[in-house]
Amino acid sequence: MSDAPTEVAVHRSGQPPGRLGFFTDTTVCIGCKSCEVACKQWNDLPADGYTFGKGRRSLDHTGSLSSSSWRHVHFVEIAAPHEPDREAARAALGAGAGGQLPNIPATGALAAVREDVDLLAMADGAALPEAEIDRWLFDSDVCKHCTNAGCLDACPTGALIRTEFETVIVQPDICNGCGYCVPSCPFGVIDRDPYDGRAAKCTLCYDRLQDGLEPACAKACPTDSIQFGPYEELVERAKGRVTELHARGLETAYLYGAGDEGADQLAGGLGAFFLLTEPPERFGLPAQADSPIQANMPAATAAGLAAGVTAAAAAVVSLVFAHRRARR
Amino acid sequence: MSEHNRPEAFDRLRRLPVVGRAADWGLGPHAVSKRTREAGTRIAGLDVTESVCPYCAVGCGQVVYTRGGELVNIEGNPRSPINQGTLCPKGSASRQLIQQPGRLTTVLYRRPHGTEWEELELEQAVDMIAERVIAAREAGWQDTDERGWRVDRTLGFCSLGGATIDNEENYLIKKGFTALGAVQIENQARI
Amino acid sequence: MAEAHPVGFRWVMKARECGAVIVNVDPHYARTSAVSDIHVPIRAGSDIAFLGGLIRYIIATGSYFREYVVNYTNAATIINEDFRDTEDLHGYFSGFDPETGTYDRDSWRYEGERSAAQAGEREHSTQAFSDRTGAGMETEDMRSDPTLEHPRCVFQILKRHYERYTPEMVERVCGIPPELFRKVADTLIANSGRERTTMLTYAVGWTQHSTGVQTIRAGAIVQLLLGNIGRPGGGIMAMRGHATIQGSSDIPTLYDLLPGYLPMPRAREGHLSLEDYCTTGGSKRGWWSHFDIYAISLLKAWFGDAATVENDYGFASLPKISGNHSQFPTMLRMLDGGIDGMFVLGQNPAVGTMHAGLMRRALAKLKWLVVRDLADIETSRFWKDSPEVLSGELRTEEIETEVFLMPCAGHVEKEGSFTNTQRLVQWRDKALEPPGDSRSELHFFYHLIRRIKAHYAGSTEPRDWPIRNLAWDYPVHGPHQEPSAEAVLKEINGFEIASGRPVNSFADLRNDGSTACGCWIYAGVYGDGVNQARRREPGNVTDPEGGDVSPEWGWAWPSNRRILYNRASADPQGRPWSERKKYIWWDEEQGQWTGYDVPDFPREKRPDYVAPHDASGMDAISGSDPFIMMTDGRAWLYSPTGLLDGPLPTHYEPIESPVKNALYPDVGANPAAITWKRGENPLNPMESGAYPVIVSTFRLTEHHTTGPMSRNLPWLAELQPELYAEIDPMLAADRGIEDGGWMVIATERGEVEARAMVTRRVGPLRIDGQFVHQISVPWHWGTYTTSEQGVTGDSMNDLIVLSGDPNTSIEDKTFSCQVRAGRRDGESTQELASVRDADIDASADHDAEVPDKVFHTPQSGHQPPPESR
Amino acid sequence: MSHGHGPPPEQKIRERGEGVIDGRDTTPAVGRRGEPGGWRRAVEGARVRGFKPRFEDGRWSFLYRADSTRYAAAPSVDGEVAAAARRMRGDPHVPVPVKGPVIRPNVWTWEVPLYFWFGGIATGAAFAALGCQAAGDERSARVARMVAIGAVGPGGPLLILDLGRPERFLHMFRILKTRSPMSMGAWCLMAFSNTGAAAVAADLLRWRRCAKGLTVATAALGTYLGSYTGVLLASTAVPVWNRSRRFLPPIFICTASASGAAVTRLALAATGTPSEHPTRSGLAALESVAMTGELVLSAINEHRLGIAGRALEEGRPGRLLAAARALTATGLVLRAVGRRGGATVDHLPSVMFLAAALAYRFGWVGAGRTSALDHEAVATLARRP
Repeated sequence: MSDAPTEVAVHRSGQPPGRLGFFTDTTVCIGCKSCEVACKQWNDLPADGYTFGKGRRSLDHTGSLSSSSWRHVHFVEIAAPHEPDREAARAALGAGAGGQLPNIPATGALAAVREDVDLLAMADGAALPEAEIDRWLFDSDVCKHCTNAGCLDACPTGALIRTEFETVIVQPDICNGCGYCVPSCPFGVIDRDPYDGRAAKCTLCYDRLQDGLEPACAKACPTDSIQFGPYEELVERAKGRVTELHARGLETAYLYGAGDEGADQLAGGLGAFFLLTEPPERFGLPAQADSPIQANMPAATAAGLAAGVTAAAAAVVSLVFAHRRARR
Repeated sequence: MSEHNRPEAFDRLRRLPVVGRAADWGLGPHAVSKRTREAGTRIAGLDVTESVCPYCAVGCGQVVYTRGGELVNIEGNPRSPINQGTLCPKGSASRQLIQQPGRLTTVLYRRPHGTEWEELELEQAVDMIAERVIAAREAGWQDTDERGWRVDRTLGFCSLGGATIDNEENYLIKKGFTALGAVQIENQARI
Repeated sequence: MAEAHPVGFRWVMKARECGAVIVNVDPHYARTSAVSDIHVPIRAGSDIAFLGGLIRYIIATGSYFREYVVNYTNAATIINEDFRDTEDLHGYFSGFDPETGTYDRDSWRYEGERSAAQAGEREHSTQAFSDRTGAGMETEDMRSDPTLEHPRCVFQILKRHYERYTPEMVERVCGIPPELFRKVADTLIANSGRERTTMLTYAVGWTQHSTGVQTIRAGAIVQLLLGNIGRPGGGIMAMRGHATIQGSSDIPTLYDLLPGYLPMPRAREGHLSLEDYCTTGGSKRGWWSHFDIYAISLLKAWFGDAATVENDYGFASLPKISGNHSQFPTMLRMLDGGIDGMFVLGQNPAVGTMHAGLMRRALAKLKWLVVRDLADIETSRFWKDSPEVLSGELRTEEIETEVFLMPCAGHVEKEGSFTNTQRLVQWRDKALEPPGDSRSELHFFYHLIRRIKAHYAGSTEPRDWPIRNLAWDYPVHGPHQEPSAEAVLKEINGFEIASGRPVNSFADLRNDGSTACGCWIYAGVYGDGVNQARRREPGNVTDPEGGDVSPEWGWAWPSNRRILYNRASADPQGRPWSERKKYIWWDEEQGQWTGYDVPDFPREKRPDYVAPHDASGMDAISGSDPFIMMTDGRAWLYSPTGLLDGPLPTHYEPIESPVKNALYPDVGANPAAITWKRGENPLNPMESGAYPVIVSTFRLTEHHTTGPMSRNLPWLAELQPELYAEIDPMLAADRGIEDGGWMVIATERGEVEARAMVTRRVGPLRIDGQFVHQISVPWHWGTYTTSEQGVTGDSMNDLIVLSGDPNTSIEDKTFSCQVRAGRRDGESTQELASVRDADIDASADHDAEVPDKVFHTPQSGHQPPPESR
Repeated sequence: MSHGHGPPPEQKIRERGEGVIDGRDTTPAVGRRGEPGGWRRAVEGARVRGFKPRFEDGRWSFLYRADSTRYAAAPSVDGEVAAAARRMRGDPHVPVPVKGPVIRPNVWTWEVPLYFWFGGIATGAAFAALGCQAAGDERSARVARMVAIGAVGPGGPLLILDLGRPERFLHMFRILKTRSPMSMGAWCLMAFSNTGAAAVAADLLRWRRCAKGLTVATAALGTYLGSYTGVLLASTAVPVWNRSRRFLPPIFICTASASGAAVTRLALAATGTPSEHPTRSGLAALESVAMTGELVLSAINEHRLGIAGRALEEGRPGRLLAAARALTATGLVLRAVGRRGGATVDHLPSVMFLAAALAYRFGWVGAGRTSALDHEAVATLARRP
C-alpha cells in the first residue's frame, strides 16, 4: 500500500474539488453511439471512420478509440449455448435437395447444390432458431483516467498532467508528439493524430468541469449508461448495482476498475470504470493492467545501468588488456 | 482515495529517501500550461436559445449557443422533461446539420435540358415560380370530374413534404394551396 | 425503439429498472431486443396473426378485464344479422366485390344503426377523425347484451373470428415457438388489470403493410380487452419518425384532410352544401355534433370577412376530392405527363418513395420542380446523376424539367412549433439568421402566395374566389420581410373575430361566424393570448401530485391533455381502478372530474348520468362512456365503419410473400389492398419460387430517413458508412455470401448491392418444420452526398413495388426478393425500362378522374371464394 | 503511417466552405484534430447560461434515483463486489474470444530505430574512449571521442524528425521527469552531447586533464544513453517489450558497445592506425564479447518469453532479427577464424556487427507493432502479470 498520487498539477483557489469520474453501466446501454457524437460535437473532433466493420459482425464501424474518437461503443454478439440436435436439423432440412439444402420455401431446386458446405452441420450448430443470438452487449469505452496512468508517467514534456479532478489530460499546447504515451497505455486509449501530430484523448471534458457542466457524453447518454459524478459516490452506487444484479440472478456482473482490493486493482483504480457482465476480453479490455512504467521502469533501469557499467568496464578491461599484452 | 495500490517495485522506489522524492519530479504544478490554467467552457457568457431537435418525433429540447452570427454549440436542454439534457447521435450532431458541408446559400436553377446548375437571384426565382404555379393551375383546372360532379380543383401541380417543417408553415401551405384549388398535397405522414 | 427513438427509450429503461418487463417483437434482433427481457423473432408481415393469437389467448383463458370490456367497449353491441365473418367466407367479410376489389360495408353495421352518409361518400375513406369514429352513424336504436352471450354481439363475433389463431397456428404463421408465445401472452395478462397496465408501442413496422391499419386495430383490441387504454402506463403509442409528423397530420399537408382531421370535401352528385358536408362529417350525438362549429370557424380563418352565412362561408368553392390523390397515384399521373409542377419541401422522394426509380422517371416528366432543402439532394439533381441517367435510360439533355433548388432555413434559423409524437406542441426560438438566400418555408409561402394573390386580384372568375378572398395578412418583420410565426399560430389557435382575442379552447368557438379557427384541436395553444407552446417549466417530474406529466411544459392538444380518454382510468362509478394507477377520478365534493391531468370528459358530467334515448349532442354520451369522440361513447373492438378492409383485423399475407396463408389459403393477401397494376410496377411472380427470401427494411439510430440529414454529416456518416444487409449464416453459406463481402438483392423492380453482415441477429425461422429465411436491410442510403466525408449507397426503395393498405395507401415494410453473392451488374434500370416499353398500355387505368376503387386490385392468382361471387 | 500527408480531409472541406455571409458564419463544422475544442470562455469570468452550476442538472436528471427505481436496491454484502471481479478477471486463462485491439501499436517510423543505432554507436564509442584512455592510448581515445560525438550528432535531428510536432522539440526540456525514460533519455542525450563535445573541444585545446575527466563523464552518461532505449521500450504495455524488461536494456548495451567499438575500430583504421595496433585488437575483442553477450542474452530472453515471443519470429521484424542473428554469428566466426585475412576480413566482421546492430534495432521496434496487434497474446499475458 502506498499513499494517493501526489501528481496533481492544477491547484485553484478554494477547496480541492475531489475526484470526478465516469461509471459506465453496460447493462443499461442501448448502443446508440450518442456518446461518440456528443463527444465529437463538443470537442470539435473530425470524423475518422468510414470503414465498414468487416468481420466484426455488428454495428461497430468505429473500431477502437483513436485520436479523434474519444468514445467508442463496442458491440459484442454472443450466441446462445446450444444443445446439438442433429435429428431436428435433419428433419428441418430434409425436404430440401438430398437433405443438403435448406428448403427455402418455393425454391426447391433453385439454390445450387453446394457440396462444400455442410448445411446440416450449420443448421445443427449455428443457424437454428434455438441458436439465435443470446445476448448483444454494448459498452461505451473511454479513457480510464487511471490512478497509475501509463501515459502520464511516460510523457516527457509534461503535456500530460493530472488535474485537480484527478483526471488525466493532454495539454494540447505542450504536446510535441513524441508518441511515447501511445504504447505506454495498457488500454490502448491514447493515440497520436496522423495529420496533426499531437496525442489526444478524452479530457473528461476538463473545460466543462471548470464551469460545473457534466461531460458531453454523460450528459447526452439517453439511458444514463454513462454516469458522471464524484468518484466515491459513483463507486458506492456501482457496488449497489452489482449487488442488485446478483440478486436478480445476473451472477456475472462485476465492476471493471473499481471496488477491488490490493493488487487486484486495475492501474490503482480507474477513474472511469465499468460494469460488465462478460470477461473483459470481450470488450478488448485487459484482465489486469497497470502503468507499465511503474511496473517495469525500476527493474529495467537497474538492469540497464548495471549492464552499462559492466560494458564500460569491459571496454576498459579489453583495451587495457590488449595494450598490456602488446607491451609484453 | 482509500488503499491505493502501486506496482511493488515502484512503490519501493518511491519510499527510498531522496530518490523516492525524485520519482515524482516533473509532475505537479510546474507542468501546467497557460491554456490549462485559463480553461473554461467556450460557451460561458454566450447567448442561449431554446429549441427542439429536428430529427424524430420524440421532441427533445435543445439549447443553442451563438456568438453573433456563429453557431457555437447545440446540446440537449437540461430542463426538458422529455429528454432531460440527453440527445441521440442525430440530435447530438445537429450543429453539423446547420453547418453542414455543402450547405446551400443561394438558389440553384437548372434550365430545361440544362446540364449544370446555375445561380439565380432569390426574388427572381420566387417570381418565376409564381408564374409557373399560375400557369399550371390554369392548365390543370377542372370544374367537374368525368361523372359531371363538381370538383373545382386543379391537378396541374402537386406538393410533397412537411413533416420536418413547422406547423405554421404547413398551415400556410395547406391554406394557400387549397385556395388555389390544389388537392395533391401530401407529406411523409403517409409515405 | 432503442434503435430509432433512443431518447424515448430512456423512459423504457427507467421503467425496466422499476420492474417493468420489456417484450420486443421484431423480425431481426435489434438494439431494442438487446435490452429487452423477451425478444420474439417474428416473420415480417405476420403481426396480425400474432396479435390475433393474443386476442384468442386472452379470451380463451378468460383473462380479459371484464368490467372494462363490458362498460367501455362495444363488446356487448349486437351486429346486423347480414354480417358474415372471414371464418364463414374463407377469408372474406360479407360485401366483397371481386370486380373492384372493394367492400360494400353495409352489412357490417350495428343492428339498428342507420347511416347518414350518401352513396359515393362511403366508397372512399379519409384519415379524418370523423371517418374513423362513426360520424354520420345514427346509433340511438342499436342494441346490446351486457352478458356478452348473444351470438351476434361483438364479443362472440370476436371470439369466433380468432378461434383458429391458436399458439400452434401462430407458430405456423409467424415462426414463433408456442412456449415463447405463451410466455409473452402470460406476461401481458399478468401486467394488466386494475393494479397494473401494459403499454404497446409501435412504429412503421406495424403501419407500413397492406394490413397496416388493421394491425394497429389488433393492438388496440388487445389493449382494450386487457383494459389498458386511457390509463397511466397503458395505451398504444405510435413512435413517429419526423419532428412534426404529428403536426403535419393535425394541420395536414395531406390530400384527404382539412386541419383538425376534418375531411376534405368529397365530390358528389349535385350541389355539395356546407350543411351536407356537416351532416355527413358530423353527428347528432356525441362530440361530432360540434362539427359545423369547427368547419365554419376554419372557413372564417381562411376567407375572413368574405366568408358569410349567405355564401355558405365560401365552402362551395373549396376543391373537392374524388378519389385517391395520395403520393402514388399522383406520381403515376406525373409519370404519364399529367402534372406540370411539383413542390418538394424537406423531403427526398427520389430515394424515399416506394419504387423510387419510378419516382425519378416521373420527375423527368415534370415541366418544373421546386425543391426546398438545406443542400442538394437526390431529388433535386435526378437529371444529373440518377441511376437512370448513369445507365443511359434518361439523357440529361433530353430532360425538360426546370428545377429550382431553394436553400431553406434550418431548425435554429427560424421560429415555429413542432408537434411531437405525444401531441405535444413545442415552440422553437430563433437563434440565428439563415445564411445567404436561405429562407424559412413561412417566408417562401407567404411571399409566393402574396404574388399569386396579386395576380388574381382583379379576376372575376368564380374559381378565383378563394384565392382572391384568402385572408393572407400576416405581420412581417426584419430586413427579409419574415412573416410572424406567432401570428400564424394565433390564427391556428382561433380568435373572436370582433375583438381579435384568442380563444382559450374549442369550447369558445361558435357556428355563427363570430369566431375563426385554423385548426380546432389546437384551440388553446394561444390561450390567454400567451404562446402556450413556449412554456418551459418542467415541474416536479418524479411526483404525480407535483405534475409528473409536466403540464407546464409546452402544450398538448387537445386542451393540454396528456393522456387521451383518461376518463377510462376510473371505473364506471368514477373511482380510480386502483390507488396505484390513479389518474383521473370523480370528486363528489366538488362535483367534477379531477386528477393529475386535464380530464378528457365533460368536467361536470356525473359518472351516473345516463343519456336519454332521444338525447343529442354531448348529452347523448353517458357518464360512464369514456370514449367521447366515438358516436356511441365506446371503444370499438369491432369497427362497423371507417375501415375499408374489414371490421376486424384478419391475417393476410403481404402482397409479395413466399409463404402461403395458413389461415386463409384461398385468399393470400388482403383482398382490399391496393396495387397499381402497370408494366413499370411488376409484382414478383410468387409461384415460380424465384423470390424465396423475405426482406424487411428497418431504420438505424445513426441515420435519418433518406439520409440528407445524416449521410451528409461526417459525424453520422462515419458511424454507418455503407448499406448492408443482415443475413443468416445458413442462407449466406448456401449462396456463398461472405461476411463483409458484397451481395445483391433483386426484385422485379431492380437490384441493389449491399455489404453482407452475416449474423444470427436475423435467424431463419422454422415454419411448418421448414426454414424460412429473412434478410433485414436498413434503407437510409442514396446515390448522392454533398461532400467527400458523406456516404452513399444503393436505395432499398428502388426494390419495392407500389402497393398499399386501402386505408392509408402505403406498404413497404416487407416484400420478397432473391439474393446472390457479388456486385450489381452496372446500373439496374435497363431491364425495368424494357419491361415498361413492352407492357405500357396507352389507355392506362390510372387516370385521376377515375375514383380510387379502380386501384383496389386483389392480388393476382387468388380466386375469390364461390360464396362471394 | 504516423504522419498523414497533406492537409486532413476535413480541413479541405472546411476551407472550401469557409465564409461569412451577411454576418452569418457558414464555415462547415467538421472538426479539428489533435485537441479538444477551444478551452477559452467566450466571456472571461462569465457563467454558462441555460445550465445550473455545480453539476446540478446532472443530479436532477439522473434516471435511476434510489427513491424511484430499483436500480441498485439490494443491500450490499462485504467483499461481494471484489469477489465478483476476481471471478471474472482472476483466471489465468482467457475464457472467451478476444475482441481486439486491446492496446495500440507504437506510431514510430524509421527515425527511431536509426536513432537507437546511432545512440548505441555513440555509447560504445564513449566506452571505447574510456578504454583507450585507461590503456593510455590518447590518440585512439581522441578518435573514439570524435566518433562518439559524430554518432550522437544525428541523434538529435532524428528524434526531432520523428516528433509529431518537430517545432516543439524544446518542450522536451520543459521539465525533468525522472519516471519518464523518454524525458531522462532526452536530458541524457543532451548531457552526453555536451560532455562529448566538450571532451573533443578539450582535445583540440589540448586540455588533457579536462578531456580525461569529460571522457569519464561521457562514458558514465553512456551507461544510461545506451540502455535507456531498452528501458524505454520495456516500460510500455507492449508484451514483447515489457516481458523483456530485464533483458532488453542489457541487450541494447551489448549491441551499443559492439557497434561503438566497431565504428571506432574502422575509424582508427581509416586514420592510419595499423592493423596490429593493440587498440584495434582490443576493440575487436570487445566487439566479439559484446556480440556474444547479445546472442546469449537474446537466446535466454526468447526462451522465456513464451507467447509474447511470437512477435520476434513473425513478419518483417522476425526476418530482420533472424538476419541480425545470422550476421552476428557469421561475424563472430569470421573474427575467430580470420585473424590474418588481410584488411577485408579484418573489417568485415565490424561491418557485419554494425549491420546486425541496425537490424536488431529495426527488428525490435518493429516487433513491438506486431506484438501490440497480437490481441490474443496481449490479453493472455495480461492475465499473468
